[in-house]
This record gives sequence, C-alpha cells and structure tokens, in this order.
Amino acid sequence: MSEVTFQYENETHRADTAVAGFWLFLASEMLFFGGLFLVWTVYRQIHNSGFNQASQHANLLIGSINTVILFTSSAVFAAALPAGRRGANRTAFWLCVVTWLLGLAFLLLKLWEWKTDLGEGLFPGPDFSITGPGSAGAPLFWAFYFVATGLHGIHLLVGLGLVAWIALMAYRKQLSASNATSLEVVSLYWAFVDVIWLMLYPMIYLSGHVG
Amino acid sequence: MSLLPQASRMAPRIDWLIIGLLIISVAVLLLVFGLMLLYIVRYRHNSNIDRGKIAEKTWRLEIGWTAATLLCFLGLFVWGARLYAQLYRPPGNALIVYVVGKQWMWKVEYPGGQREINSLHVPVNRPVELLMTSEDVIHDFSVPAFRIKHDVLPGRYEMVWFTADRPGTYRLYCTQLCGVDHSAMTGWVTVMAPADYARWLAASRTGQTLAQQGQVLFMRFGCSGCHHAGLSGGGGTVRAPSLNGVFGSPVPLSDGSVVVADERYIRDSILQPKTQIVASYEPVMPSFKGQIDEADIVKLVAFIKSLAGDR
Amino acid sequence: MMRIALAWIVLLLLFLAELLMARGRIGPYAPLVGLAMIAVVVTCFMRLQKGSPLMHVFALAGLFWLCLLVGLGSVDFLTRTDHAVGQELAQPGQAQP
Amino acid sequence: MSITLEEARESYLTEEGTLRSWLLTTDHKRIALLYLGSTTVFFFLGGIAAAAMRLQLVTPNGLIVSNETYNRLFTGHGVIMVWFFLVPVVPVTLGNFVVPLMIGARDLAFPRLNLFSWYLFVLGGLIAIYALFAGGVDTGWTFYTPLSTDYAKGHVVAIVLGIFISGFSSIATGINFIVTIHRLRAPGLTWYRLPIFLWSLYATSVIYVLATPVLAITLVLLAFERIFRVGVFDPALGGDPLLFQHMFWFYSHPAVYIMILPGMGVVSEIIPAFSGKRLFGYHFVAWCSVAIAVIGFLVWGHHMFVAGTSVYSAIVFSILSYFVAVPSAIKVFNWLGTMHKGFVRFDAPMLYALGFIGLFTMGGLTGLFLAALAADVHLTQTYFVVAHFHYIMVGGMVSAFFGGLHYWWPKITGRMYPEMWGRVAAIMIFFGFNLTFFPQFILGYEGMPRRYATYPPQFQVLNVLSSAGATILAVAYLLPLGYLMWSLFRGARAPANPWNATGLEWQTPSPPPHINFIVTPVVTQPPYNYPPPEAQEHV
Repeated sequence: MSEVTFQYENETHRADTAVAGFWLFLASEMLFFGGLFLVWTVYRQIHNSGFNQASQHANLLIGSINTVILFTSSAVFAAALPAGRRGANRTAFWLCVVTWLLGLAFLLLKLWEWKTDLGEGLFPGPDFSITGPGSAGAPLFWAFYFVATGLHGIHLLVGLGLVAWIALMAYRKQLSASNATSLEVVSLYWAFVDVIWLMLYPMIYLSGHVG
Repeated sequence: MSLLPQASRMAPRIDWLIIGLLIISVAVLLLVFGLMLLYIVRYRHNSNIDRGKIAEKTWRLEIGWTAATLLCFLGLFVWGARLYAQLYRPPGNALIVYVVGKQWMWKVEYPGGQREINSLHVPVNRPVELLMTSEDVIHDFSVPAFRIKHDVLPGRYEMVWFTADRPGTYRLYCTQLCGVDHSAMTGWVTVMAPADYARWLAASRTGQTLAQQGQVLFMRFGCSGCHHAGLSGGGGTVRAPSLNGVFGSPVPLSDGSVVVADERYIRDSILQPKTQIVASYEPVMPSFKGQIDEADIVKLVAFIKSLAGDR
Repeated sequence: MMRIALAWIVLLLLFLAELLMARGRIGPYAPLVGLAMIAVVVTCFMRLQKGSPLMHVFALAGLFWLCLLVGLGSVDFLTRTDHAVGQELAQPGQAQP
Repeated sequence: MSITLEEARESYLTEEGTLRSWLLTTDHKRIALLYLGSTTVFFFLGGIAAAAMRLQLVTPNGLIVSNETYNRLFTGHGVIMVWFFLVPVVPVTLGNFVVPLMIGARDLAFPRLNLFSWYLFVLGGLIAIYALFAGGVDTGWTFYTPLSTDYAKGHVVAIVLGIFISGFSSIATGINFIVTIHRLRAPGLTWYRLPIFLWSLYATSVIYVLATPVLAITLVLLAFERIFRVGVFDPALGGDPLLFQHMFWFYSHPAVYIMILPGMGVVSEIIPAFSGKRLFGYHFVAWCSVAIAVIGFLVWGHHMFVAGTSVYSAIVFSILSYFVAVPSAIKVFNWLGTMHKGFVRFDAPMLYALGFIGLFTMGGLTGLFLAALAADVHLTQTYFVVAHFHYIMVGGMVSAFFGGLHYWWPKITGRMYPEMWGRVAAIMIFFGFNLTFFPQFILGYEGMPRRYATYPPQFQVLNVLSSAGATILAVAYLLPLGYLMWSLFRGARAPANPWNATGLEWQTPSPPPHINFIVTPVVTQPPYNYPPPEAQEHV
C-alpha cells in the first residue's frame, strides 16, 4: 500500500481523479472572472459611447502581439504533454523553456503597456485624460481594465512558477507515462489562462473599433 | 394588527396581505407541530400501537403536497406583486417634496421654499411624491405607519409616494446602515388637515419659493451669464441654450441622441456638463461638482422646472 | 504534434479574421470569432473532448453558471425604466477650458 | 509499507500523539477535529459580540457602548458567524469526518488539499480577528458601497482579505467533496444508495465551488476601490452601487443555502435513525437538495426589492423565490412522513432534530412574508428580517449542527456524551431561542429598524424579553461545551453502533482506525434499510 494510492484503487484512478478535480477548479475560476465579465457587460450597456471611446485608447498593437504570444505558448506547452508521456524528458524540457520565455515576454509587454497607459493618464482619477462629449463611463472601463489585466497577470505569474516546476521535473528526467499528472494539470492551467485572455482581448481592445 | 397605526391608503391593503400570510403560516405551523407531536407520542418506541404496513409507494403524496404548496405560493406571489407595482406608480397629481439624505440627517425641501431637517409635513388625503437623493452613502427612507420604504442613493433620484389618510405624527427612520450615527437618523412625519397644512406652509415660509431660491442661486453661480432663463439672463459673449421650456421636453444632443430633460438630466448637466452637450453648442460650461450641494441643486432644478411652461 | 501545429495555424487565421472583422461593419460579430478561438484551445490544447464524462459535466457546469451570472445579473440593468442620475456622469474633476 | 492487523486497528486518535502529527496530518478525521476546534473558537467569539449587543439593547438609549462600537459589534458578529462559523461548520467538521466513512473510502480524494484548506481558513480567520480587534469595521457584514469604500473608517481591506482567503478554503473543501463523492464510492454504493447527508453536502459543495469565486472577485473590486479611491462601483465615476449588491448577493444568497443544506442533511440522517424507519420519499428528498442548490442561485434579487432595482427584475426574483421555497417545504413533509408509524426514541440528537424542524419551518414561513413583494417593502431592513434569518441559521443550522455533533460524537471520540445533559441542553436551546427571536418578529412588524444602537422607547419591552431569552440561550450553548469536554475523559466507551443506525460509518469501530475500514465494504442494500414495523413490533 503506497502512500499515494492510499485511498485509490490504482495509479490511473488517482490521475483521472486529479485531472477531473482540476477541471472543477477551472469552473470555479471561470466564475471568478465571470464577475468581471458581468461588470463589463452591465456598464457597456449603460455607457455605450463612453466605453467605445475608452476602448479606442487601449494599445491595440501590444494587445494583439500579446494575444499571438499567448496562444502560441499554449500550443507549445500542449506539445510538451505527449512528449512528457513518452518519457522524452529532453524535448519536454525545451518546450517548457520556450513556453516560459513566451509567458515572460507577455508579462514584460504587459508591464510596458501599463506604463504607457499610466503615462497617457488612463488611470481613473483627477488626471484622467478621456473627457469631452459622450465620455461618461470611460473611467469605469479603465478601472475594469486595470483590475482585469492585473488579475490575469497574477494568474500568468503563477503559471510561470508552475511551468518552471514542470521544467525542473523534465530536467531531472522524472516525467514518464506513469508520472505525467502534474504536467497535464499545469498544461490545463496554462491553456485556461490563455482562454481568459481570449475573452478579455475583444472586450478591451476591439469593442471600441466596432462599426 | 392594531400595534402600528395604519396611516396611509396603502397601509390596510398591505396589512391584509400580511394577515393572509399569517393565516397560511399559522395553519401550516399547526399542521407541522400537530403532526410532529401526534407522531412522536403515538409512535414512541415503547408504544405497542398496531402500526400496520408502511406505505411503499409515496409519489402520489409527494406530487400532491408539492402541487398544493406551489399553487398556494403562486397566489401569494400575484397578490404581493400587484400591490408592489402600485407602490411604484405615482399618480400624476401628486404633491412633490424633495428629500436629501446626508450622514446623519434628512433635509426636506418644499416647492414653496420651506425647509426642515428630520421632519416632514404633509396634508391628509393628498398623494405626496418624494424625490430623494443622497449626498454621500446609501440611506433608506422608511415610514412604518405608511408601510413605505425605499433606498436613497447617491448620484440619482429615487421616488416613493403615499397618500396619508389619518392626521397625526409618525416616526420616520433611516433603514439602510449609513455609518456611525445610523440610529440617530430618524425624525417625524406630521400629517395635517388641509387647512392646518396651509397655515403651516404660510408660517414656515422663508420668503421665497423653492424656484425663487433657485433663481437667486442661478444668478449667484453665474448661470445667468450665459443661459437665458425667464425674462433675464443670456446675452453674454458665450452662446448657451435657453432654459425656458426645456423641462420635460426632448433635447437633441451633439452625438445625435435625444434625451428628455427631467430632474436627472438637469442635475447631470450642472455637475457634468461635458458629457451631454446640446447639439450645435460648444462644450464650454464648467462643472459645478464639489461647489454646490444636493440641496441647492434641488432648488436649481425647481427653478428650471418652473420655466417649463415658458417658451 | 501535427494536430497541435494545425490548431495553431487555425488560431492564427481566426485571430486575423477577428481583427479584420472588428474594423469592418460586421464588427459586432467579432467576439464570436473569439469564442471559436476559445473552442479551439479547449478542444485541442486542453483535450476536453477526450476527457471523462465527469470533466464534461464540470466544464459545462462552469459555463452554465457563468451564463446565469451574466444573464440574470443584467436583467435589472436592462429593464431599468428610470435610469439613474449618476449613470451618465463622467469622471470627477475634469479640466476646465 | 506493510503493517500488521493490530496496527491497522489502532484508533486514529491514539495512533500518533505528537503535535506535529496533528498539524501535518492528512487524515480527514484529524482535520475534522482541527476544524472543530477552530470553528468553536469563532462560535464563541461571535457569541460574545451577540451577548454585548443584546445587553446594549436592554435600554432605548443603549446600555453599554457608543453607536460606533455597536456598529463594530454587529459587523464583527455577522462576519465571524457567517464566514467563520455557519458557512464552513457542518461540512468541514461533521462532513470531513463522515464523508469518507459513509462512502467506504479511506480518505477524501485530495487529503493534502484538505489540510491546506484548514490552514487557509485559520489564516483568513486570524486576519479577520486582527481587523476586528485592531479597531474594527462598522460597515455591516454586507459591505455596501459607497459606505465601505469611501466613508467608513476601520480595517475594511484587512477584513475583506481575511474573508477572501477563507473563501478559497471553502472552494477547496467543495472540490474535495464533489470529486470524492464521484470517484471514491465503495463497490455497490450507487447514487441512490447514498445517505441524504452526502446528497446535501454535494449540493452545498456546488455552491461552494461556483458562488464563492464571485464573492472573491467582488471583494477584490471593493478593496481596489477602497485603496485607490476609484473603482467600478463609484457613483462619482458613473458606477452603480447596486451592481455591488447584485454581485454580493449572487454569492450571499446561495450562501444561505450553504448554511442550511448541510443541516437538512444531518436531520435526514437523525430522523430515520431514531424513528427506526426508512426515510420517507428518499428520491424526493435527495433531488430537493440539488433543486435548492440550483434554484438558490436564481433568487438573490429579493434582497434588493427596495434598493432601487427595476420593478420587472423585482417581480422575476419574487416568483423565483417562491420556487425555491417549494423543495424546502417538501423536505419538512417527508421528515414528518418518516416519523409516521415509526419507533420514535427521544435521545438528544432526535430532540435537536425535532427542534430543527419546528424552528426551520417558522423561519421558512416567515421567508414567504419577505418574498411577497409588497409585504417585503414594509418588513425588510427591520427586526423581522433579523428574526427570520436567525430562525433559519441559528434555530435551524446550529440546532442541526449540535444534533449531528451528538449523533456522531460516539463515532468521533469513542465516548458517549451524558444523555440527560444532552436532552436538557436541547430543550433549553429550543425555548431560549424562541424567547430571544420571536419578539423580534413583532418588533419588525412595528417598524424597529435593524442595526440600530438606540431605539424609540416603545420598543423596550420586547427588546428586554429578547435579551432575557438570549441569556438562556447563552447558558444553553455553554452547556454542551462543558459536558462534551467532560465526556472526552469520563464518558462511557461507545460501541461501534450505539444508535442501531444504518450507514457504513457505523460498521467500523468507534473511534475508527486511521484507514477507516480494515476491509473495503461492499454495499448491497438501499439506504436507511431499517426493518419494517411488522418485523420490529415483537422484538
């Protein structure tokens, strides 16, 4: 009776249960961001023109580059799972490294974007720069922007830690067909962070360009 | 139900709903407690009563009491919802009184210019509509004797109305937690016979009606430098819309939309003039946010409202 | 591996489509393309369709409750007959000309 | 690792005795006891605040504290009782202990996550206690904006952080229970053979997992607004404070069902056991738990009937609120049906369960008053509401918790509690509770607003009555603390199945060994398989 399979019938039973449990956690995370989606939906309904104006001030170029970076990183990390299951630790390691670097690039670009946003007076407050006719609600958009991208950034930061952990496992040649649950769970998490970004991207960067 | 006076037209109707609910509740309670006592006495473990066979199929009973409960609830829902809809549909001829909530007092202003704190005077048998706003946090205006209650929010006007039908004085409360002295934010509503009310209005007159006070403010804040209002104002170097006849009429905005100029729109235009520019005018009006409190805005609104008939 | 590369190309194409659509007159439908991209990520990178029924239930529950939150949460705001005073206000302390 | 049979039979309590073995344990039974200890501390902290409030309200002008302190008292009472006692208590103590036992498993699916969630709970609790003692918070447990963001003094951000952290403990517990019930059932234990307690914990866990994150994001937005003085609920920016209320109640109304569903589950175990009869309408009771959890998500707007929402949405939320009351009513009838033709014994757990039925029914019926729109306008924000939810949460849930604690006490500790004292406490709680809270219904109808530190003199008589009841209630709650502690050392040794109850948890020794079952049980019978009356009569 090994410690890990104490309450399970066997290793597969344990692995499947862990992955299912992680999906439930992701459902919970979905509702966490769901609150933000509700905020956006309600205020866009009330302050349509202000939200459009505000969205036009978002940095579409950086936002778009970041989108490509992030879905590319999910693709790379998704490729690490079959490699890990094959026991191809070396391949898995390098795929993790590429994923990690792409994630880092996203975060650095995001920080730079924040810096330019702040420089343009887009943080709501006395110096907020979007004024004039039809701008009502613009500060709400930018308050939403900073909270949403901030929380997404924190999730990504946690993801970087998890990917580094998997890279370390691969470096130590610990991944194998029977020991890939951690890799699978982290790949779900990383793709989920991507999914959240794919939701946020049109809400933040595209909604103001419509029509 | 004589614990609390029924001092408005709505009060007995809401009490009937509560009595209806009470009757149903007592009946269900007697049933539940009765059956519970009956079963625990009759079927106590050392009783030798013949228990017979227990029912195997239970779904008939289950469907039965589910349907009965549901029907009863639907009836209660319709009853409550119809009364509620009336609570929020004021008659057109109501007397309007402005109420401003502030930590921790109620400021009341009458169209005739009378003002009071933590006190409201109304005539008997006449619908009264309260237009309420808050200077800070959410408050709630509640008069139990009238069975009315409504939250008072910052940044918007909320409405509640009633027809008092029994002269007397009744307590009013703030019933939304609003900070340290929440429990001190109380006062009295005085319901008076029409003749007494007229006397009270005359005695409390401050010399000017609310609209006249608004006109004074209109001059003092420099509004009249640009806006034409009444027989004066306007004519300065800056072109601004005339305010005669604005209230209640549609206003075309520079972004192509049209809004009806109501209390909300007037208030907005004073505090945040740049967001709703009247078509073909320049956005040059400064914001008065922070320079003018809600009680004074009420006066300006009353003044502009009084110009509704002028063209 | 092929499948992942293919999914990446599809994502890239969808992304370009989303960007172009947002600029054009069919802009309001651009978010639908965003949802298609999410579907690609969920199926190809998260392998949801290969998961156990239990995982499907969990994922669908999350989606269902998300719709509930956003849907029922908007009912009040969509049916307000009396829009609030503050709702058309801009930010405080804007610069005066 | 191989162990002898003798070692395997060693009780989980005595297996290892070091402090380290307790603080780093992954055994669900030990974690349940860790939780039991910490929730008890919170219960008495919240209780002290309640006692101070009742003392204050003995005189109209306030007997002991200032208005500001009174506001801090009821905020502290609300926050501690809701998030650190009522929301977690039954699932994390009784649930943690019996879920694996009831399904014939050795532990929950994720034992380390289970321990981690206890640490999160304690950390969140300590931060909340720090906030309350370092100056307190006076916003009420509902944290309505803009009072909480722009006007209130005090440690709002700290207490919100504490609640945020403990929220993740709820989510972890919920995930653990759902996955465990899906994946770790013993052979033969089909869904319709599960005890109702598991159905209700499953339903509770759905709410834990899917509602708590919405509270988390709401609190993040609140803290953001408080720290930066700008945010999405700020009316000065065009924000709508009602959006905060919608998001808050999206969690906090389902949280009411978090606070009652486990209690219903406990009662559904106790009543068949002490009636010696199978549960009436098992399938209906089981699915009613699920129905309550799902419909419970659709009714939050009934907290906002006078808040300035649209009339249409008020009507929608009103009718949905009636729908959620139906499954609760069905459950009450089924419990009564269970006692019919049974062999009813009056041990302490049964007295608590009967008290639960009575008080819960009263709480539920007064809920109908508040769901009826026009009646709600008069009664909401008054003591009527206070009395209503205390009947559900204290009269209902706390009674059920004590009932369950007595019911499983022999299993948990291996000792019997003193039966006479158990009955005395149960009866005292029932009467003390009614004396405390029934007068508050009348106060509410007469218009006394809640959260008032001082009140008009005409309300004094009823307030004094209520405070007198609170004294009895306080003694009644202290009693079990005393005699249960006593029983730990002096109580009679408990047999494996002292109540002749069905259920897998009674088939293993009291207290159970670390691995719960020496041989994994196989289930071949329906739940609550008590012999029919004709077979019992001649025993």
